[in-house]
Amino acid sequence: MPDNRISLGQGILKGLALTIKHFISRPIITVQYPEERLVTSRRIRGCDLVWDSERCTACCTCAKSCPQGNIHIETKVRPDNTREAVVFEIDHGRSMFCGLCVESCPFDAIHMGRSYERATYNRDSLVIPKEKLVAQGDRQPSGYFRPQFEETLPPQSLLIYGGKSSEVKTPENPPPQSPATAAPVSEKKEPAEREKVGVK
Amino acid sequence: MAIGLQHYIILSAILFCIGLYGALAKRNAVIILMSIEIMLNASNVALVAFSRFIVPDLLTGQIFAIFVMTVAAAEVAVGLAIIIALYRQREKVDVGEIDLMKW
Amino acid sequence: MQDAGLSIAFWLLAIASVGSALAVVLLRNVFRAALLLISCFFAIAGLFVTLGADFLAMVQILVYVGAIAILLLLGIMLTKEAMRGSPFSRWQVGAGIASVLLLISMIWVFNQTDWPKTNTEVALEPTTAAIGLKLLDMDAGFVLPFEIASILLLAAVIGAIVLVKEK
Amino acid sequence: MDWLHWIIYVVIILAFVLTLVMSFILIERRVVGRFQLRLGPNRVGPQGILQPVADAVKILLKEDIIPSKVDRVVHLLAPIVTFAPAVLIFAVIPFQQAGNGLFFDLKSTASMVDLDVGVLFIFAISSISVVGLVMAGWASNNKYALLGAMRTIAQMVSYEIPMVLAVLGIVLIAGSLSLADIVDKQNIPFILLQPLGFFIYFLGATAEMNRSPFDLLEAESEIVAGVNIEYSGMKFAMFFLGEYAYALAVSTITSVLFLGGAKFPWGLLPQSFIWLLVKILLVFFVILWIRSTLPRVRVDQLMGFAWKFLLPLSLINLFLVAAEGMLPSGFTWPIVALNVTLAVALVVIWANRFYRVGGAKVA
Repeated sequence: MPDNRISLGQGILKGLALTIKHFISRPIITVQYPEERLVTSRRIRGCDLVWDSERCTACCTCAKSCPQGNIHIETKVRPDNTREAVVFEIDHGRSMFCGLCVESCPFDAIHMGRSYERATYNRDSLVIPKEKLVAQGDRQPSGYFRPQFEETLPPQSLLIYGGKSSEVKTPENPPPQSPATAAPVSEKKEPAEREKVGVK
Repeated sequence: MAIGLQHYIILSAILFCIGLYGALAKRNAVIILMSIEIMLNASNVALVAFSRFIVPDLLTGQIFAIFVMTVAAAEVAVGLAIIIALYRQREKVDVGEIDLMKW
Repeated sequence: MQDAGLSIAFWLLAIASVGSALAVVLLRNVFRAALLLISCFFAIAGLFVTLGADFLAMVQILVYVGAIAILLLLGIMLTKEAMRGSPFSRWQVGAGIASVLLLISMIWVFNQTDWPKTNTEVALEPTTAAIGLKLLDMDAGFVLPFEIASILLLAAVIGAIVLVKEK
Repeated sequence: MDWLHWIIYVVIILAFVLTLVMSFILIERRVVGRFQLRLGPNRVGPQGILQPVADAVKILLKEDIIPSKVDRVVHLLAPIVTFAPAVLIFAVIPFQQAGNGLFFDLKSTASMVDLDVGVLFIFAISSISVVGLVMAGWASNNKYALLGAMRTIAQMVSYEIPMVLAVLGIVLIAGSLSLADIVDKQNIPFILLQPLGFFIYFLGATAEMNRSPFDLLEAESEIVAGVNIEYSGMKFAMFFLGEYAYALAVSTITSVLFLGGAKFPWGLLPQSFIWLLVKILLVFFVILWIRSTLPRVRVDQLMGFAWKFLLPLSLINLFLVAAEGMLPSGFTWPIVALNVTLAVALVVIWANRFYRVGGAKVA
């Protein structure tokens, strides 16, 4: 049996009122991409892996842990019996950004990046040699598995909260990576509290 | 030569005969309906022409034409309904094979 | 000038209507036949305009093109008959001869008849109001046919629904 | 001088239609974008005003594909048959009445021809566009196109009846089929005298021009794109422009018939074509508003809505108008109040009835 209280037209009027309210009073949430950018999550597994040559002992743990075999390392022994990576290449084109290399590094020498723009004109430029892997300019490490960086990164801006910001455009300079700030892996634990969604 | 009543009624006669030929010589029921429409239109032309050239102030012919259009609309509605009902039964609209009345 | 324009219009429309009517009858492609039927209706609407029947011309387009032709097209689409083309029946030749004979006799009769004096000098006036008044005039009008026509339409609607309704 | 009149109006109408159609495309995208909290196209030129030009250039440069086994002549004619009637309608639109205007005075009404059967002309001509769509659907040799064409036929034939009946109310009040007369008679906009008629006409017109929520003809999720599925390049552009030209035509007709055309309401300001333009844009905005609010009607609800909801209401409306015509003149405002009340009451009551008897379900 149909509901006796039903009154057609009311729902349509409500809908019309809602849409006109959106039309008049809601802010536009479109991001004008090349000019405006959103701040990514602090823990983003971005596409530019960052490598710290000073902390790296060329143990090749990252290369071994990579499921795709994207990391290519050639090492040489220094006179003081430590190792040095002569060749350290990461093929971003094949990476699936699982972050296993970052998690496996015993010396916190490799980090996920924060960039998400990986379009290039040819595939060769997706293979990044070690000179370009170090943190510089907008290549900065993300907070993924590295809580020590997470503190220093700007909070994420989200569309749904009207967090589009015109002031946060280019990422800040990478935080200093002194060995003192980097905690040993064994002591590291997940932050107890989930980070609040950044609201401007 | 000025266009007069003769022209219109002869045109009407030509159209009527074309429609008649179509109605008699075709087997597709839809085409036959179309031919009947042509015949009705031809009669309309004649009616309006008579109205214009013989009794211009009475408009009788035009009113007749309106009634013809009414009848044509009713005829098409019922005719198409019959055609579609037949098509549902026989999968064909060929008037040569519509022999329901033949025992 | 006016006469010349009317003559040109008449001949063009006459050729268009007769040509498309012939095409309706002769074409094998049912869909194109229906489209040419529409052009025939248009030409006849144009003929009504040359006869000073502006209301009737518009009603012609509205009823014939907008409703009847569209219904015929729908009929063609609903029955897959267009695939079979539009064949002639056994009586093709007989029908042709009968039609031509009828045409000849009609033209002969038209030429023989002494039509009443025609006066084409009457000014063209808008016919809408006149037709409306005439249709519903209680004394000398067409009220009864008008009402009968509405009953006819109602009967046609109900008849069509009953015929097509699936059990 | 007669020829000059025709040429001037052909130019005016073509310029009017084409510029407004182009800007309608942009307005629709921007406004609907705003409704959806987006920006819409804003890259080409300032505020994206050159976007339609860019679209046109793009679509003109596209490859013109004619699928195999199509009925070539019909296939190529279909876009023209669809587009042309939309422009033809503007031949009878009065852009400004005779008399004092805001900027200039006119000796006669500014329309190409002031037909005595203008309203009939509009409906007769706009019913032709169905033929074009059917031609496209049939000739494309595609089942989705055919389905779209069948839906179009059913939809347009059904919705034309309540639409014409609703406009008959206007014709009864104005006592004329000529659009210039109808505008002349509108001392108050007819939407106030005929709210129910406006409601029915507007819904019917929305269905006639295949706009959402009645855009079943091109329901992307069901029949891909309907009749224009096989069309590309310029032919598709004709369909696209035709759709917007119909939106423009419907907005214009609504403005002329119900909103007083080129007149300013109550004659507070001198009449001018600018008011007509403003009204056209207003009506188009309402169309977009409805489009961005309502989801698409289901195909089995569509016919029931026309025959069981709009048609009875339009008959009641016609009866009411005829009854009110018997009243002595001078009761304008009581009649307005009565009509608005009756319209709301009838719509609500009939909607309830409609829902009770099984809604829009067709057997």
